Parts: sequence; C-alpha cells; structure tokens
Amino acid sequence: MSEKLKNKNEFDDISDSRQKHNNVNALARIDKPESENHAMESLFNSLEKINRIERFNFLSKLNFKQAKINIASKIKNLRKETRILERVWKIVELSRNENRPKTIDYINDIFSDFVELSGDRLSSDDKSITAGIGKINGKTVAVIGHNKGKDIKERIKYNFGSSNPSGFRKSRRIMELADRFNFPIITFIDTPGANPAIEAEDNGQAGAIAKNIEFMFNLRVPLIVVLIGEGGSGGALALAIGNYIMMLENATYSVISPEGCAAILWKDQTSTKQAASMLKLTAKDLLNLKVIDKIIHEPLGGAQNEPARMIKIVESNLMDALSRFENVSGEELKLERAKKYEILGFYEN
Amino acid sequence: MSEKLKNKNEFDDISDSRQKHNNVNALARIDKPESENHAMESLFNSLEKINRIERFNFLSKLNFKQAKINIASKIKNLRKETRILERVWKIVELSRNENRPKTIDYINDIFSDFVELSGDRLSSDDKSITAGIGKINGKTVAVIGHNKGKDIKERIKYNFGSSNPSGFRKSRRIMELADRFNFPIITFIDTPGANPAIEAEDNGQAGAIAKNIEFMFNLRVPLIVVLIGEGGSGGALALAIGNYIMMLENATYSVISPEGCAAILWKDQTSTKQAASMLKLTAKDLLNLKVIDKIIHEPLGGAQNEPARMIKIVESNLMDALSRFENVSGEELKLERAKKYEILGFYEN
Amino acid sequence: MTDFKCKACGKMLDLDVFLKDLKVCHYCGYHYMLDAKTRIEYLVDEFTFNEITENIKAVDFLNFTDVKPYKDRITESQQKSGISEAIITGCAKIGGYETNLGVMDFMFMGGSMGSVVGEKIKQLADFTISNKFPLILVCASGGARMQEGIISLMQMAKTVSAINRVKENKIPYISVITNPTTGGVSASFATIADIIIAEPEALFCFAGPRVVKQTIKKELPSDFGLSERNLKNGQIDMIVKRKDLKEVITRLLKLFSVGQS
Amino acid sequence: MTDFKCKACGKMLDLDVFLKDLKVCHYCGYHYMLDAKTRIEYLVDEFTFNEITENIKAVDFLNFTDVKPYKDRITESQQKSGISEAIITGCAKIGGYETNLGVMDFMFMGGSMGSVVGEKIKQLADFTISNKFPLILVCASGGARMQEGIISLMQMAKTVSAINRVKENKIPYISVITNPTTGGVSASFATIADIIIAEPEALFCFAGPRVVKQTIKKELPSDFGLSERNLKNGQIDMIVKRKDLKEVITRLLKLFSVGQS
Ligand SMILES: [Zn+2]
Ligand SMILES: [Zn+2]
Repeated sequence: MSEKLKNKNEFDDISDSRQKHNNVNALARIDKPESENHAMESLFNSLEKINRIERFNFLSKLNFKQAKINIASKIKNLRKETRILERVWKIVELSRNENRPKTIDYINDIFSDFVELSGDRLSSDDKSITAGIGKINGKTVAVIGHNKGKDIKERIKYNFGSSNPSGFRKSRRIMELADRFNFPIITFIDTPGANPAIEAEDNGQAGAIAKNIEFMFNLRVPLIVVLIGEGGSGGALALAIGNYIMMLENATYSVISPEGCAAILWKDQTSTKQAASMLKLTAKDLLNLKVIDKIIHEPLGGAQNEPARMIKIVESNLMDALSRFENVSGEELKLERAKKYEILGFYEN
Repeated sequence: MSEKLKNKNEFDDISDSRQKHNNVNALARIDKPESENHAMESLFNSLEKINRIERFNFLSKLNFKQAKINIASKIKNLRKETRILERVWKIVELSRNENRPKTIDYINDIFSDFVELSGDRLSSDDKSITAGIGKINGKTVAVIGHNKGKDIKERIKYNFGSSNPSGFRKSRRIMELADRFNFPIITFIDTPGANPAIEAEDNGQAGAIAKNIEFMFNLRVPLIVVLIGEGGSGGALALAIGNYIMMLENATYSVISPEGCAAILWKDQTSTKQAASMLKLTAKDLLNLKVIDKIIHEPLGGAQNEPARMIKIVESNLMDALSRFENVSGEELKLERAKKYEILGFYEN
Repeated sequence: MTDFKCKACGKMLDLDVFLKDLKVCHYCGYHYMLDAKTRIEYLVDEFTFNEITENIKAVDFLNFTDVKPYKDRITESQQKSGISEAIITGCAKIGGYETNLGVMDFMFMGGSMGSVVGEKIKQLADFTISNKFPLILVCASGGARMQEGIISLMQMAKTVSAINRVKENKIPYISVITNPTTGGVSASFATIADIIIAEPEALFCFAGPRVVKQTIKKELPSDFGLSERNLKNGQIDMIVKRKDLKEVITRLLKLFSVGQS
Repeated sequence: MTDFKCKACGKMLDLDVFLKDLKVCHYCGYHYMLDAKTRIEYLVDEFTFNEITENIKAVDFLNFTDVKPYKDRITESQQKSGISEAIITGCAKIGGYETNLGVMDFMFMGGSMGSVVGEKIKQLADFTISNKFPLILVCASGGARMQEGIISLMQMAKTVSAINRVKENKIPYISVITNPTTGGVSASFATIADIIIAEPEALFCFAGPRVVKQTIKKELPSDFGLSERNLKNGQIDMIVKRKDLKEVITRLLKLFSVGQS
C-alpha cells in the first residue's frame, strides 16, 4: 500500500499545501541567500567581468557597450522586481499580523445585540469559526467569520483559524437560518486554509467546502464578504461566495500560501517571496482581476496601528454594501451571484 | 457531578429503554411464576376456601353462591386474558424471528436494477440501514430499510438493526435525492430501536431522528412504509412518516419494547407479557387505532415458514399502494401526510 | 429561616436566597427543576400570560394498567401538580415582545408526552401561525407516555408536523432545554428549533443514561448528555443560566422582529 | 510479448493482458491511471463521443513563471498529452443512454483546474441544461492550477455554480472519482454529485497526504484518503471496479431515465 502511495504525483499536494505558518516560517528562516540576490550577484559579476576584459582588450568595444547597457537594464528591472517582491511580502506579513483586528473585534464593535450560535447539529462545534446574529444599522444580519486569536493561547483554541468540516457545516446551518428569515449575511475571512488533518479528511473536508459553496449559490439574501486578513484557499472560499466582496488593503486572498506554492513549484522555500508575487494575492491585483469589488483602505502602516479606526471604516463600508442590496429580490441576488462567478476565467477560444 | 446524576427521576429512561433483546430475554428467563399465574393461583385458593367454609357452615349460602359465581367469572376472564397475553407474546416473538424475510430479502427479490447507495456524506456509513434505488413495476423508487441479519455474524454487522445517527442521516440524504427526482420512497421497518450508545448520543441521535421526521413531512413524493418485523420506537418512526403504512400480520410497532416497558412501569421483568398486551403493539390494534392503513397477512404460522411467498405478497401490496398515489400531486401528498398524523390522539375537550 | 441541603453540592441553602436565585444553588449553580407555573412566572412579563386549551385532558383510551391504572395516575398527577397536563400553553409577552409559549412540567407524570401534550402543541402551533408571533417551547420530559402506547409515539410525528408548518411560515421557533429532556421529546419538537438554548447541566439526550449504561455495560462519562457536552458536540446553540434566560430570549426576539421583512 | 513489473505488487504483467484488463493489475487489482481518451474509449459506446469546446485553450494571463514559464508548461503538456487541456468534454452514449460527459486527464499538468477546465465544465453544464441528458464527470486532479493564481480558486466556485444549475433542473449528475482526485476539484464539483462512484484505492481527499503528514508530523494510516476509507466514512456511494464501471453507470442511467416524470 505504501508502495502505491509513493507513486503519487507532486500535484497531490497542490491543493492546500500551506502548513501552519510557524512551521513554514521556521523553514523560511534557514540562512540561504534569497534567489533574487543570487541573480543580482551574478549580474554584477558579469558587469565586473566585462569591465576586466575591456581593460585588456580593444576589440569590439561597441559590443561591450551594448552588453553593459543590457546588464544595467537587467539590474534595474531586477531592482524593480525586488521592490515589488518586498512590497507584496510586506502585505503577506501584514495580513498575518497578530495585532490586526480580528473577526471577534469586528463583531463586538459593529453589531449590537449579537447572539453567538454554536454547533453543526451533527457532532461538534468548531471554535475556528464564530457565527451568530446581530444588528447593524437597525437591521438584523447573520455574521460568520474565521477566528485567529491574538496570542498563542487563543490561536491554539481557534486552531490558527484553520477550520474543520464542522465549522463549515455550522456556517451553513446559520446561513440556512439567515436565508429563511431574510437576514443578509456578512462573512469575515481570515484563515490560512482548511485544517489539513486526518480527522478533517475523514469527516469529509472536501464535501463540506463544496456544499457550502453550492449552498451560497442558492441563497436569496445578500452575502457580503470582507477579507480582513488571510484568505487561504478553499477554507476562505467556503464562506466567501458573495454578492459583494470587499478586501482590506493589506489582506491577501490566494489559491495557496506563498510557502506552499514555493514548495511545490520551486521545490524551494527561498522562492516564497517570488511565489507570493506571482500568485497575485493582493487587494490591488484582485480588484484588477475582478475577483473583489472593493478595496477598503487601512490606516497608515496597517490596520494593526489603529484597530478602532479600522473597525469604524469597515462598519461604514458594510452599511454602504448592505444598502446596495436593499431593494434587490432574492431571485436577482441569486442570479447575479452565479453570473459574478461564472464569468471568471481567462482563456483563448 | 455523579451526585447530581443520581438525582434523576425514573422517567429519564422511559424514552427508549429497550435494550438489546438478548440481554432482556436473559433477564426474562429468571424462574419466577408469571404474575397472571399468581392471580390465578390466588383465585383458586379463594374458591377452595369458600368450599371449605361451605362444608362447615350453613349460614348465608346464597352469598357464597354469588361469591363463587364472581370468582368463576374472574377465573374465566383471567384465562381469556392469559390467552390474549400468549397470543400477543407469540406475535412479539414472531416479529423477532430470525428467519423472517429481512429488508435485504425484499430488496433483492422485489426490485430490479437495484443500486445500493452509501454514506451520510458526513463521517460514516451505517450498515444497520440499507438504502438505494431500484425499479418496481417499471418505475424507479428509492428503498430504505433496517437490516437485522439472520445469524449472529450478520446481526453484529448490522448492529442488531439498531441505527446510529449516521444511518438516519444517510436515509435522509437518499430521501432528498428521491424527492428531487420524483421517485416514490418505500421503507422497510425492522428495528428494536435507535442505538443506545454514548457515541450515538454524542452524534445527535435525538436531532437525527427529529430531522428525519421533519424532512419526511416535507416530501413531495409518496412514502410507503412496510413494517416487516419489529417497529421499535423512535428508530422505527425515523423512517416511517408515510402516506400509506402497511404492517405484516405478525409485525409489531411500539413506543417501547415490552421488556423496557415492564422494567420501567412494573419494575419487574415478569410482567413483560402484560406490558406487551397493554401497549397494543399488534397490527390489529394499530389498524383499530388508525396508526396503520393495512394489515398484510402472512402465510400460515408466520412469514418465516414461506419467505418467498411472503415476499411476493408484499410485492403485490407495494404495487397496489404505489398505484394509489400515481395521480396525486406533491402538494396533496404533503398535506395529506401532515393531516394523517396531526389527527392522531385521544383526549377530552 | 428555612435551610435545606443542596442535593448537588451538599451545602446548606437558605430557602429565601434559593427562591431569589430562581431555584439555583447559590454555591454550585445547580439548576433545580421548575414546575411549569413557576417557569412561566420567571420568564414572562407580569400578568401577560394567557393560557389556551387548558381544558384538553387525558383519557385512558387503552385501559392501560400497570401496577396502577393510567386513569388513577392521571388523577393523582392532576391533584399533586395542580395542573391538568404535562404542558401549559398560551401566549405571553417576554421583554415586551409577544410570543406563543409552551412550558412542560416534569412533575406531571415525568413530563411525558401523550395525546394531550401533542394536541396542545399542535393547537399552539396553529395559534402561532394565525398570530405570527414567535414560538417558544420550554422542554422538560422523560419522553413518550407509555400508557398511551403507540399513540404516544405518534405525538412525536404530530408535534413535528405542526411545528414544521410554523417553520414553513417563517415564524421563529426557540426551544429551551431544561433538565431533563429525553426520549420522544428530545427526538421531536425539541431538536427542530431554529435556536436551541439549554440550561446548565441539563440532561438532554435520546436514550437515558440508565439505558445506555445497561446496554454498553460500562460507566458513562460524568457529563453524559449534559448541556456542556452537548454544546461541545454541536447539538445546542448556547448554555444560558436561568437568571439570564429572559434577557437572552428577549434579545433573540428583538433580533427576529427587526429582521423580518 | 512485452512484460513489465506492477508498481503496486511487483508481479510481472503481460502488456496485452494488462490492456485487456483495462489497465488494472491482474494480480493485485491496482487500477492504473488512464488518460482521458482511453477512459472515454473504455466508457462510452463506440463512435458515439462528440467533443465540444475543444478549442478553448489556456493563456498565461498572469505571466506566471516559476522554474519554468506557465506558457511553456502549457505547450509541453499539450505536446506530451496530445490533448489541449486537463479535461475533455462532450456528449456520448453509454449503454445506449445519451449523456453529457467530461473526463479529466491527470497527465495534463496533474489534471489541475484552471480557467479552461472551469469554462469547459461550465459550457458542458449549459449544454446539459439544454439537452436534459444526465451529466457525468470523471475526476482526476491534483487540485487548482496555481499558475492561474486566484482565478484557479475561483474555478471551484464557477464549476459549482454551473452544476448547481444542472441540479436545479433536476438533471442527474454522477461523478466518478479516479486516482487521484484532490484539492480544488475534490472540494467543488466532484463532491456535489447526486451519486459519487469511486474506483478502488483511488486517493480522494482535500489536503493531500504529504501536506497532512507534514502538518501533523505523524505517519498516516495506510488507507488515508483512499476509496475504501471514504466508503466507510460515508463520503462516497460505492466503489466500482473499472471493469464494472460502464455497467453500473448504465444501470444508474436506466434508473434515472425511468424515474423522471
Ligand atoms: Zn449546590
Ligand atoms: Zn499488481
């Protein structure tokens, strides 16, 4: 049997191969030069080589000049690329910052009369997701969001925001309730991805995510999504089939974590920043790709610097978003949601 | 904590206190005189006493005559009662007979092109219930039934027909499929009751049964129920909210097993036969109470004597039952089902 | 000053304090059973409860006699409890919100569900559908009433059907689980609620601990079937202490009343 | 006569026998991966498959380059596999019944789902809704195609939405899980089927065994994610050997065609 397992392709692990960040970060910390520095170094070496040859050789000086221009341009591009990599990586780090406001902070400050509802009515209550009903602007809404926690104790309690099938099923149950009572639904996305564990698989992780997605396409109430931190793969998507999708300036949303992507495609943790940049996981990229509808700007330096203000900004954006759908029928909401997602994709025809 | 548990009332256990029959039967085999024999004995003793007094006393002979008539009548009644007890008990035993045709026998012989479908799509596949789709009379139907098995190996595999929440949830899933594709549903009931186990409770046994009942009330396809053996409490009801309910002559259907009832109300296993008689659990009683719609007669001596003929009889009854609903709309089916159950009950007003 | 010993923790309790604490132990927090009338008193706005269907009464239609005739059990229970059946239904205001309310009484034949409980819940459901106010059922039951045989089992179906119609009408339904809620009640109307609230340490299961223990022949975990375990197992929405119950229900009523369009 | 060694059991296999056995090991029953064209050949009635949307092709819209540009990976995969993308879609008869069929090909970039797979499934769903014939998808995939970034994640939503419309139209949808089906495909269209059939020992999970092992830092059970474990865990309807697959699907098509009104 293990023989057979060994035959599995590298792609086995594509899907959701981000791990708990602490592990990955530990790997990333290994002291190798970063690959872009490698490239930069070799360009400088080439330049130096040319200079050395020039000094002893008078032939085809013009050719060397062209080579030097090319190398200089390459250095410039590489510097630009490095700046991009660093900018994207900064966002990845900010999106994971422990001091950013978390789902529970938004819930506590934005929604009055909030009542938390628990349990999948099957066999568990997954603490990695908080769900309930509360009021915003005088109107009752259902609120569902991933929990991450601010310190290690909280993070363990919430399983680092990594949900089990039970969490997705609890969410579906609350969505069903909201749909029946015509409560709009607001979700806060902040997860490294669904929990990669034996028990999670045994309890049907894949099906739990798929059925959430299917269920959200059948909702006749507006679903507003706010990506507040990390939007990790299927675990994020399982709460995020929205009519209107907002994303904080320094949040990310990606099919795979940069660490997982680098491990699979580059087979190399030193390419994590490149992977992050390639994946186009920032709010700006996602707006360009029409995957999100709006970027919510953060206070200077990031949400963690002024949490209270951040929450106020999100609140006012939520009120705006909700008002957009006030007079839209359930049927229209459903059709528009389907259309929104079914047009996504780039291909030749 | 255990202090508190001790304070629970006797009624804690009413609900579903039948146990695996083998246990209870073992208890019942303890060699005490049966209570009706007790009563008979004391009546004969009284009669003997009167006779003795008569022989030595000439006063108020008429009074004695009346007393003797009363006692004779009581003896007659008691004999009749004993006959009833024995007749009912015979049915209880027949309903549990290992050699009666079982759900799987009916499925194999009645339905062509049967495909078994498995799993609750959550975390388990409960073997105590078989579910699938097949054809009868050229029409596709969904079939769901409790398994009991014919020998100890099979019985263990099927957990003695005692289902876990997973079995009820698998059934609900297949019912949902049937409803969507307009397949009538046929259920075969044969269970001592839902599985009384820690894990079953932890996985929401109560809710699983309740939600099945609720779901069946919303079906827009006909649901035909056949009680083929033991119809034990909530575990039976969880598959039995039918538009048409048929019951084999020697099947039983009861809120609690006679053993469980005797243990709780008489606090005494020797009253099991009395409990069985009091509970009105035979097909005849249930037809009188309008809980079932039809009695299916069995071959002489019981279904176990001629299994093949029994199955043929059930098949033709199923075809008749299905034809009753051929031109009934989904809405009507739903309304009639609700009405059928909501009128059940006896009370003063 | 009357003192008595808490049956849960053994500490001495002052009756006045105990009653002021809504029959919850001051020391260990054990929630003692409430009869239906006291529960209503604790839960609803003063003088707002109006009972309905109070005249529906049990009959011994099977001539059921165990060690005692069912007829006698009914009479005794009525005398002992001062109420006519194991549930009181009616309408009431809670925190200013109109509701339809049913409260079970464990003191009446163990809160067992027979024809009367079934019919009263059915009529309360009909009433709810006509007035559209939220439905609240406070559960306390040992299960189906065996003395009504199969008809008691059918009350599970009957009550679920009636409440299914309430749910189809998109009227909120809250169930409150109190100690104990088992058997036929747990496997019918108690578990199909939109919101399930449980009191602390309330037993809430299908098969009672005694049956399970007898069957599996092992000791049960000390929290078997209790609210705390049910919360962890995803079976209930929340555990609410008796002193907070009215406030939480009021909050839910507010949320549901604002939300509906 | 060409022999080769079974990679599962190590026994020597005769190629002719192996092909006659539909690429299943004669000794240990191991089901080898099939490319899409072979799968179609094994599954559909001869000469009945008509491909649709064969011209939809991938573009490198993100300029994604890891150790190799995505552009080059596409070209190489097309050349190596002889097909244009990781799924072939069309209509075909199976056992005489008309169907809409999509078959994934793991040889094409690990059966990964990008914009093209998403669009082809969407158009197959539209096609299905127009002709009302049952939809069958044979899955084989490592998950989402990372080289398309977030857009590959969105294909999970896109395919589920399209198939949701098929289901709303009450058209049967059968998914066939072959080794391996993981990640984004397992968590989208593969698991929302009316009937889920799996080949023996097929890996079918969300997080692949390597990721889980790395995360939990423990050995996995030997049947982790395999069909046999999934059947026990209630995730699939049945395990069907390759040689029986056509017959079982035909039976299901018969049942669904008779049943509909
Ligand atoms: Zn105490
Ligand atoms: Zn082999």
